[in-house]
Amino acid sequence: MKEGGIILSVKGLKKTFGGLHAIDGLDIDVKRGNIHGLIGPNGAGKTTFFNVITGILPSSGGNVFFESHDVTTYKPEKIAEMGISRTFQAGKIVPGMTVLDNVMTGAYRITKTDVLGTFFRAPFTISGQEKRIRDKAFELLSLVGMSDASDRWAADLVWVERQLIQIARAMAAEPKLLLLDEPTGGMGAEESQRVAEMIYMVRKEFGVTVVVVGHDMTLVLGISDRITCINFGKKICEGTPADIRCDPNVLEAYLGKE
Amino acid sequence: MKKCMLVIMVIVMTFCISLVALAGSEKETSGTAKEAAPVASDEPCVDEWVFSNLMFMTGGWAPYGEMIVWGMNEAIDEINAAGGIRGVPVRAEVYDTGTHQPELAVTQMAKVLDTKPLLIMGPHGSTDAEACSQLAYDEGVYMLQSTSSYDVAKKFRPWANVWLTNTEQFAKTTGQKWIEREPDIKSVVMFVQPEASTWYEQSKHQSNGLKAVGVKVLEEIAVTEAVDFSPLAVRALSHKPDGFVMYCYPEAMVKIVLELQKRGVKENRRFLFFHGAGTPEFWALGKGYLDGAYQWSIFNSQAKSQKWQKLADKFREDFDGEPNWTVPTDYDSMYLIKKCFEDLKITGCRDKLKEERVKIQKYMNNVDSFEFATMNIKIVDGEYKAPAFLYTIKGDKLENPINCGFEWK
Amino acid sequence: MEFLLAQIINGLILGGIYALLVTGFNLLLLEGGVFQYAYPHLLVLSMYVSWLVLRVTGNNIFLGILAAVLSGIVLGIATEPIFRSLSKRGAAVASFIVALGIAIIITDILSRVINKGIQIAFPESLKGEKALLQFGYAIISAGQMLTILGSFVAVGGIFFILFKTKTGRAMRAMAQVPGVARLIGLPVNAMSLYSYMLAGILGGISSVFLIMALGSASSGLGNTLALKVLAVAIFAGLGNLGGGLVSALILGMAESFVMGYMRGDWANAVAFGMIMIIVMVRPRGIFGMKA
Amino acid sequence: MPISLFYFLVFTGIFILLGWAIYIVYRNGQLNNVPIAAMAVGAYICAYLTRELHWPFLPALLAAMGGGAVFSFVPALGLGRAPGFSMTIATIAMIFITQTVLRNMAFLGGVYGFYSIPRVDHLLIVTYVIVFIVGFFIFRLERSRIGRAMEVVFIDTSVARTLKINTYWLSVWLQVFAGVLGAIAGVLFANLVRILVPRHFSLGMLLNIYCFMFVGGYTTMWGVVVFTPILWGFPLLLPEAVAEWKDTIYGLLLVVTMLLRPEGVISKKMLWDIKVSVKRFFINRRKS
Repeated sequence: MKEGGIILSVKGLKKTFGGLHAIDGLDIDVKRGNIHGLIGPNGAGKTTFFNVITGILPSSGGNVFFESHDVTTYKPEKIAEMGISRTFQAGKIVPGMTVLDNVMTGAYRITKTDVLGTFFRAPFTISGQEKRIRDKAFELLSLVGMSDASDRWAADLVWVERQLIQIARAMAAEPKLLLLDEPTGGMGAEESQRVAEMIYMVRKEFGVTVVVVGHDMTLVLGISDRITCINFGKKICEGTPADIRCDPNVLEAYLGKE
Repeated sequence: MKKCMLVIMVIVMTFCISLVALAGSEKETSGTAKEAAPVASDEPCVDEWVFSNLMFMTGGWAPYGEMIVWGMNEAIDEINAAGGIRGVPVRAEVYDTGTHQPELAVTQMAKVLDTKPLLIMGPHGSTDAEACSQLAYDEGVYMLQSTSSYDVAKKFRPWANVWLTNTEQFAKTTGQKWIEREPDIKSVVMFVQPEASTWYEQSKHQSNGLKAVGVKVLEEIAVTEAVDFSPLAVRALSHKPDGFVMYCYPEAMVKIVLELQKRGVKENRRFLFFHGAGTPEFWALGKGYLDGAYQWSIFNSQAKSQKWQKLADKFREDFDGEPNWTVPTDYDSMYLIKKCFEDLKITGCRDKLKEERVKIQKYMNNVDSFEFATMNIKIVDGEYKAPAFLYTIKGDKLENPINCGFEWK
Repeated sequence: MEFLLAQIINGLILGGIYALLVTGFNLLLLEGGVFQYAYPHLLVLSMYVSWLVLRVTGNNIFLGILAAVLSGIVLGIATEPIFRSLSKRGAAVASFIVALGIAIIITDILSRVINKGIQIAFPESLKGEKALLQFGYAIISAGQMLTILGSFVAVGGIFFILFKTKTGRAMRAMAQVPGVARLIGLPVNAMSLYSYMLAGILGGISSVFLIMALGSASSGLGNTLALKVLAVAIFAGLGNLGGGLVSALILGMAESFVMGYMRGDWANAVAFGMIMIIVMVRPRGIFGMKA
Repeated sequence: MPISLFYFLVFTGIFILLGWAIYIVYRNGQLNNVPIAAMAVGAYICAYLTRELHWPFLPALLAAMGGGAVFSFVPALGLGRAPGFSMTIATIAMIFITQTVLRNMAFLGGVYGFYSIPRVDHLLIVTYVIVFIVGFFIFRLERSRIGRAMEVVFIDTSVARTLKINTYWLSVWLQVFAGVLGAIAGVLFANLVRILVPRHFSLGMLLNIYCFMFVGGYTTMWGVVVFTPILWGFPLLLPEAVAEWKDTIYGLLLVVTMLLRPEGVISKKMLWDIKVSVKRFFINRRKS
């Protein structure tokens, strides 16, 4: 694995809804091992960008390369198989399950048994696999600081815990690229800090590449190696956090033209 | 937490109770047996004769079930007023088999068999009878299926009997009589509902009978449940037939007739209805439209017997309508049971159950002469012998019966 | 040729009936998020109420029609509290099951209580059986004509309310984004009641048309109609009002042609088989789902 | 053993199988009615093989299962992506089509029905052995990665797909499984009733099973197991005058359950709470 190579490359990506250009010719390169921030005001097309990359929405033009494969037309499950995991803005976890089971759902990618296998395989091969992913889920839970909560019912979790569980679930798939959609949306400063630390830790621990989306500037600027700022589906600027901080275009996008 | 436990407890309790109750449902036969041994061997052992009637009391056929049970209860009241059967009062228990619910019919039949009955009234209705007659057949219990169907009952002989006589013969002859009356009918279209085996079978016989006298059967149109029947009417007319023969449920029959009339079939004599017509809905929907049409039936609406007059008057009072073929069925069954029990000196004792069941079966399959409410009948080898009639509909009633076939004196 | 024309007209009439029912059904689905399987059953219940009133008043047609419409509205509004909590939760399946329960209860009661469960037939004066137009075997009776015209007017009225009035626009806004409707200060509860009332009015009027077009009713009619309505709605795409109208005509026509030209008892099998193929090829209906 | 208890128990077993068949697909977010049609197919295959060709029970059962699998596989390929309700209506078509085809098959008795089917010995034991085996399979399935995947699909399909869950094939597999369960139920039905008429396999049975499943609880396999005997059994215990209102009672139960406890009486959470409290109880006992 070559350090510093480009893992995700987006070339001239377009997505239109009716007449509306949600993404309009976007070029982004994400370096392996980086935390790449994606910022922009509300409605800038950040979530749509994720949806197109993960195949939930078909793109209207342009290409997406993942590890130099063209994955533009792949189906979501195929893209997930290649090693892209993501979280969702709205904390989409399964409420009718324990926290531990929720994390274990993420391990679908790294397990094998199919429906027939569930019936006819010898019990111990399955239980061995189950034990393996259970240990892994525990490990991830303790990493996100929720090892006490493993037996709790997911419906009872508060917002920040839901986001953490989502990250743990995404990591259970052992991805190469982790896409985080507004991981701190609707959180106070303290909670945001907790999540930010955790993202940092996950990268350090597993060496995964992270793309994090947020309109919360402080979080993204605090943890990212490199940042792209977009507005109306177009790239405004790109650079290190320091560059972004002083870029007049960014201020303009966020505050509007004087 | 406590709530959960409570729910669990309730569930477990209900389950246990239901199992226990079902296991204990092996009730005493035909009422309660007397403690002491009977003095004379042929005295009844029971305080009360209990007869189980398997009847469709829910679903689409519920109204007919209601009427048949009404007739049965009339007979029971009369019998009890006259001192019961062999001096012992009579009671009937009705078990609901639902309309077209085989699982319910079978379960109810099992329940009835657990009461160790001497004989069973029902199962009524061909779908239910098809589902559950096998049980009673295996157990060796006689079934008076009065309304099910000739063809279903035939499969379970000698343990089943039905008041619909040899439809094979009558479907043929009544159709031919119709042609005899209306010789200008050279071709017909038949409307057949293919779901019920009985009606389907009868339509086949009638079709053969018509072909035998040189009438062309242009098409047998399948009728299924639908909102609007005009497409079928148009389809029938496209063959330009002289006559129309109906073997489907009453609602559809009338609706098809109305559609045909609107499209220029002016003479009602061109219609022949099968004997399943003549239900209250048939008359309600067809009020005023059916004069002059033909219907064949084994039901003798013109019977003059005192019994029938009384019953019919009572029916008019209770139901606000003309009595139909469902009314006398179990009324007659009840009286036949009475006669059978009296002739055979049935005791209802537990130790004689098997032997008495066989005796009843043998008796019921060969009745030499018996006076039903509407006519005299006889039963030969399990086959019910009675006349069938071809009626003309007049003033929303069956009139001018023409006897087709079996004449018994 | 004559027969083809007759079957086309039969299909149109059948389609007209389905269109009426589907519009009410879709309205509830769109506004309340409720899968009202029992909608046709409620209509049949109104027919029965009308029949009872007719019997009591000695066939007073005016009162009979009034009873049908009023009972339609009352029944429509009466179901609102039952579905309100479900509709807030957005539990479509739960609402379907509740409606199924209601349907079972209505069918069971009709089959045994009113008129001892026997089919009811409406008086001649209300049916309008007389042929108004006739070309050979193709016939349109006065009742049917009124039904078709009336359905057009009624459905047109609903569309007018939905697309041209302020309330209607608010209702549609609510249907599209329920959360936002609350935020921008629309009286959500009142709107929901309003849509039930609208569906109720439509139901009441439809039950009158059903009386005219069919002339009779039975306890099983609700189930027969409900299956057809669901089929049409899914064929078109759930909640698609305009698509529902077109699909109702298509399916009415298809049914009429199957009954008219195919051998054996394939009518139901073919009609539902068509739905099956549509669901396979276009899972969201031919015109797309709106709900 | 009383005859009624025998029939009650075997029918309960059959309904549990059918309930599971519908449940297992519903866990995946789709309400599938193919099991009723598959039941007819299984019943007729088994009946024909045992009566006409004198096959023993076990091979006939396997053949029926195969028939059920093939029968449900073909529509499943098309219905894999169908939204929940669309599938409900589309699969009702399967019931009508199966009935119509069976009516037109003369060698299977057609409209007249298929009579005098031989019955397997010890039907009750056979039934419950089958129920137990199937229950074990479902139990295992639910606790495997597939079971967890089904939970995610039920909540949100797009989330499931980003977790590499192929929702289409999962649905197809589960539909085939449901078809096989339906066929097994059909085989038992054929052996129990011993007479098959096309009209027996109609929508009426479906309503019962919906009632058992949704009142019992659709989030766990135990809802069906606990509530089928109760709901099927209680009308048989009531006096006939009350039992006649069974349909109304079922309808009321459905409405009340959905309004008060939309997940059904037995929910997954409830089972979990019980498990936790039982565990706690034993830990406390050990401590003291």
